[in-house]
Amino acid sequence: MLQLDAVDCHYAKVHVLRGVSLAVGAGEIVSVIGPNAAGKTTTLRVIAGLKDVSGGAVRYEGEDVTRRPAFERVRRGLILVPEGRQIFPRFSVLDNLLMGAYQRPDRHDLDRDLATVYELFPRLHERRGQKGGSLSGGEQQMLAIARGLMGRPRCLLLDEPSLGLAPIVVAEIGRTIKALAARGLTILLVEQNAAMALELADRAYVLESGHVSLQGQASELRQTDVVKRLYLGA
Amino acid sequence: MTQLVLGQVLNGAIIGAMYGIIALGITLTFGITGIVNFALGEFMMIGAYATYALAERFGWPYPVAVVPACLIAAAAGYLANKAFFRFTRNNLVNGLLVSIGLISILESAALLFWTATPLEMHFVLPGALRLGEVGLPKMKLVVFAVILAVIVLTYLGLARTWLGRAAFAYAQNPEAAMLMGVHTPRLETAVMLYSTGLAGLGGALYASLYSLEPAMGGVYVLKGMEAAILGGIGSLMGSLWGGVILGVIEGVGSIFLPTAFRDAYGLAILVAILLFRPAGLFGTE
Amino acid sequence: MILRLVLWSALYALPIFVRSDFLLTILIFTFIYGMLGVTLDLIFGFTGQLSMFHPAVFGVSAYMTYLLASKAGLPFWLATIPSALTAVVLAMIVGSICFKFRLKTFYFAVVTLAFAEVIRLVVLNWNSVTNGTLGLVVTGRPTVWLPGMGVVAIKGPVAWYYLTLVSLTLTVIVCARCLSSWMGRCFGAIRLNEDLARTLGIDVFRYKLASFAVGNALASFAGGLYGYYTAYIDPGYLSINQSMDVLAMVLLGGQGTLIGPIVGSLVLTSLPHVIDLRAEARAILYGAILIFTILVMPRGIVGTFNAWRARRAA
Amino acid sequence: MLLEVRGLTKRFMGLTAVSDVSFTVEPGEIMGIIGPNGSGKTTLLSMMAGLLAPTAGAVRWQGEEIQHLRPDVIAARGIVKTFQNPQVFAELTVFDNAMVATHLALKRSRGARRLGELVGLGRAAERTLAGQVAEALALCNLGGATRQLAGNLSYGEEKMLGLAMALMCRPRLLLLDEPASGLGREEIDNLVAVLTKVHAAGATLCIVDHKVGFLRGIARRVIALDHGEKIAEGPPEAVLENPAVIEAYLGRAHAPA
Repeated sequence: MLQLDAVDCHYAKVHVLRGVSLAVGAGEIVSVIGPNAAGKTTTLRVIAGLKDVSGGAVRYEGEDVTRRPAFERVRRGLILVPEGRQIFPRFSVLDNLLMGAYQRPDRHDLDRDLATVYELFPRLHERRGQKGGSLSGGEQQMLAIARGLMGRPRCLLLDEPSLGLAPIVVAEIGRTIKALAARGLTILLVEQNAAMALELADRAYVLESGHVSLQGQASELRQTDVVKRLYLGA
Repeated sequence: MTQLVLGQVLNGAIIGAMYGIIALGITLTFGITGIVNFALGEFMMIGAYATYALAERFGWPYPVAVVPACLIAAAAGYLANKAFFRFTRNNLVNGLLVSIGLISILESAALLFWTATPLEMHFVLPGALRLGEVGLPKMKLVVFAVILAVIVLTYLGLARTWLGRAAFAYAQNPEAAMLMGVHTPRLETAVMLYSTGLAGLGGALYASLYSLEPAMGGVYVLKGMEAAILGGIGSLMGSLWGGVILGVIEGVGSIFLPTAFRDAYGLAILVAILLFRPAGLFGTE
Repeated sequence: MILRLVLWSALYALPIFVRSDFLLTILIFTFIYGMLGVTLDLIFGFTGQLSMFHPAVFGVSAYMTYLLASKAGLPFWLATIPSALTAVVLAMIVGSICFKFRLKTFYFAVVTLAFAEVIRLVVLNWNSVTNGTLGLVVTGRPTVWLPGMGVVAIKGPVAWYYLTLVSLTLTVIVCARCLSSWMGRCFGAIRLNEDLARTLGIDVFRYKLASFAVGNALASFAGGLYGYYTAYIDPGYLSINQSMDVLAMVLLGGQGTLIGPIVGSLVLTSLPHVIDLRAEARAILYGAILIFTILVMPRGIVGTFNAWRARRAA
Repeated sequence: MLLEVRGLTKRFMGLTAVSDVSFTVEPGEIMGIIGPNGSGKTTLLSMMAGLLAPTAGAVRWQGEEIQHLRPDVIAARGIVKTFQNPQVFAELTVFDNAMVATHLALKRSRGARRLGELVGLGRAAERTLAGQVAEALALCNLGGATRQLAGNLSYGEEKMLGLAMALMCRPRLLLLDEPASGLGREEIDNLVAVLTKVHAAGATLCIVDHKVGFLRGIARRVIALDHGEKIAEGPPEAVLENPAVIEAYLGRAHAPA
């Protein structure tokens, strides 16, 4: 469904991604874990079209989208939920959600989508009139995910959804991601919280200083010594 | 005395509405795209001279001349954006300096082309309405009504439509807006076209009331900037109210206090308001 | 360092080789505007506060220095002291208000501009003292005592050249002294991240005020000199255009450098004289150069040069 | 008692972020603060550092009320806060960043020496400070990056630089806002080592963080907040087993069996 072929990427002169290749099949949850500054967020930005590559290709649903602008990728259902809960702080929760459906041709009839999202996140329903900026960190993260869902994604990219959240919220987000996958959504999850990422994912990649150092079934990766030592803290 | 004050209030409100239309352009470009276009006064000048040329030289009826005048101003704005302004996003100082450069160029070009001699159009709509003891020229009322309508329509257009929602989203977080599928470069161009077109309209209306000089834009952009800050950057109705308040204070102030300090009264109020409401009267922080 | 010494020495030696009044005149204007540029850069380029207050201090000092000299009979040099003190007091008042209320960027620029406009209106309308729009014709000259020559009046391009060059040198030295000390480090910290500076124990208010006061006090001296050099003072000294011109010089030359504003001043003051064009065409050229610099060389001439040198060294 | 917080309350336009919170910090201890997102932890820390003015209540530092003082004055007294999202001077080198942070060392030196340094004559003092800066940077694992621009550091390095800068202020009480969030395994180990050293050198620490394991390892006492109110206080084990804390913060998955 989504495929990266030997992607290279630079920020100014710094070589951030060195020949990263990865693939996400339809209906899979795939995780990317790795230390800070390994290029995890950059990988997602490249896929979403926010960052240009300096080499390699991004393929989505069998088509080369490397040079397509970000908004066009969104229209094809390739939707990124960015790091750090980038919601619209001055919009109400409802307006944030509606904005998520901006690119859809059928955006004038969203009652059903809203109902689905509210069912998934009852807290957002309670707070639908509140300004996005006044929500707590956990609620903002849920709003960011919910807003992504309003765009009817076929492939959802999640960047560090557990960052800076209380344990109880992290657990809730984990449950949500599972529920979404159960409905057949394809998910690419980037996480520093390796325990959570490996528990949720079918397959996983370990990214270190800009290249893939390990990959495989999540259950197998959990057993390898390197991962245990470096990421799971056992 | 009452009549004098009332007359100044009404006159001030009309002048203030002109400030307001420039303020609206400033608020839109800065609030949504993060670009400071301090040269809006020059687009107003372009609109004014275009109206004059079409109406006086080619003999078009005034209402017919207004539309192409706005379009000409907007076209100039499109070029300025493509060539300069889009590189000054979120860089206040660069925007300011590019504006200064552009002011210098456009004003001098106007001087070369039209000379410094003030030009005056024939009366578009003579006559005045009497409101008790106060006489109000009909044309001023028309100008006020048009500006009011434009600002209210802009407000409704942005508050009630998907395009408006996209614009506000872009203003809050451009990258997140892009992730929602907003065609951001097109939105930016649209805002620039609209704001310079508005300035052109302001100029076209101005031409029907006052005489034209190449340097006319400078004053209006300053007042527009004051009005935008007074009302609160980003607030559309705030720009109208900011303009009207500024105009009325200047008008009424110069009855009771020396006229020479006319420009200072608005500034004093502006400073006072900024100190106590840093985001302006209608702004939110 | 060596390059800078060579440049300054060359400036001091120049009149020995060049006898062209035309060139000296351009350089005298360059030096006076250079003083304004350097002091504005202290406030804007180094401390990050976009001040529009410079022309007010420049103009007020021009008037005050002359009026004190002509009406109260003070010698030029004594007259500059109360002018500088007035500049400091004005800067303290305006600065305190702005910094107390934490006005930044856009808002700081507009409020300082507003104060400058109010002062301009006062100067414009205080006819009995300032003679309104007509302005004042400045008579008299500054005098200096030179070893072996006694007291001499400054007249003729060479004398003015040295007077303004020495003034500029002193201005640059004072600014450089400030910047190489802890004060300069704190200015930079405030420019780059005010909140962080505050939590590190830096008194942001006091340092901003210090930068604003020092910058304005030094700028006031440029005003006094300018009035005497051109022998004419009018309210145009306080106009917004003046503010924009100085800002343009700082940016063209390179903000955040001490030499940059002088280079910017040289380019923008010499340009109208070097190229023979009618006024309107000149203004168009001026605008075009400004836009070109901002978009193509955002770090200014000196900033770009420094970056190029650093790259070559690396 | 080093610091006492009494009845501290903060309201933002009708929203109560912190409500009547009281606790004390004893000299030389390491205290942790936990709580769900939006429970008012950062607000509480900001009020202690003078970055926000409380709506009601008092902060007493060694018996003296300080809640009305400016942040730079509070920092000068010895209370220094780090930021959740690392704040650095991006255009300065790592070394210069830490050098700026030695400002307080200068401020505390009185008299003629201080004047000398203000106008740039105290080269000797500058050298001493430079030595201390190098030491602090080495401690924070930034010894190899001193000449780099701070803007080019990775997130974890930026956080450590923030800590190094706070250390250069010679804090008596160090307030840390989520020092471990966003850090990887090894980086956290390093953080713990640095904090242990700083504590051994005499500083009192007050840490807000979500990484329960990290806090359990370092803090001797923890308070828990929910909706701006203090819901539990005591040794980490006790607080983490408190039903109210499990309900509001940890979730059942984390509850000890």
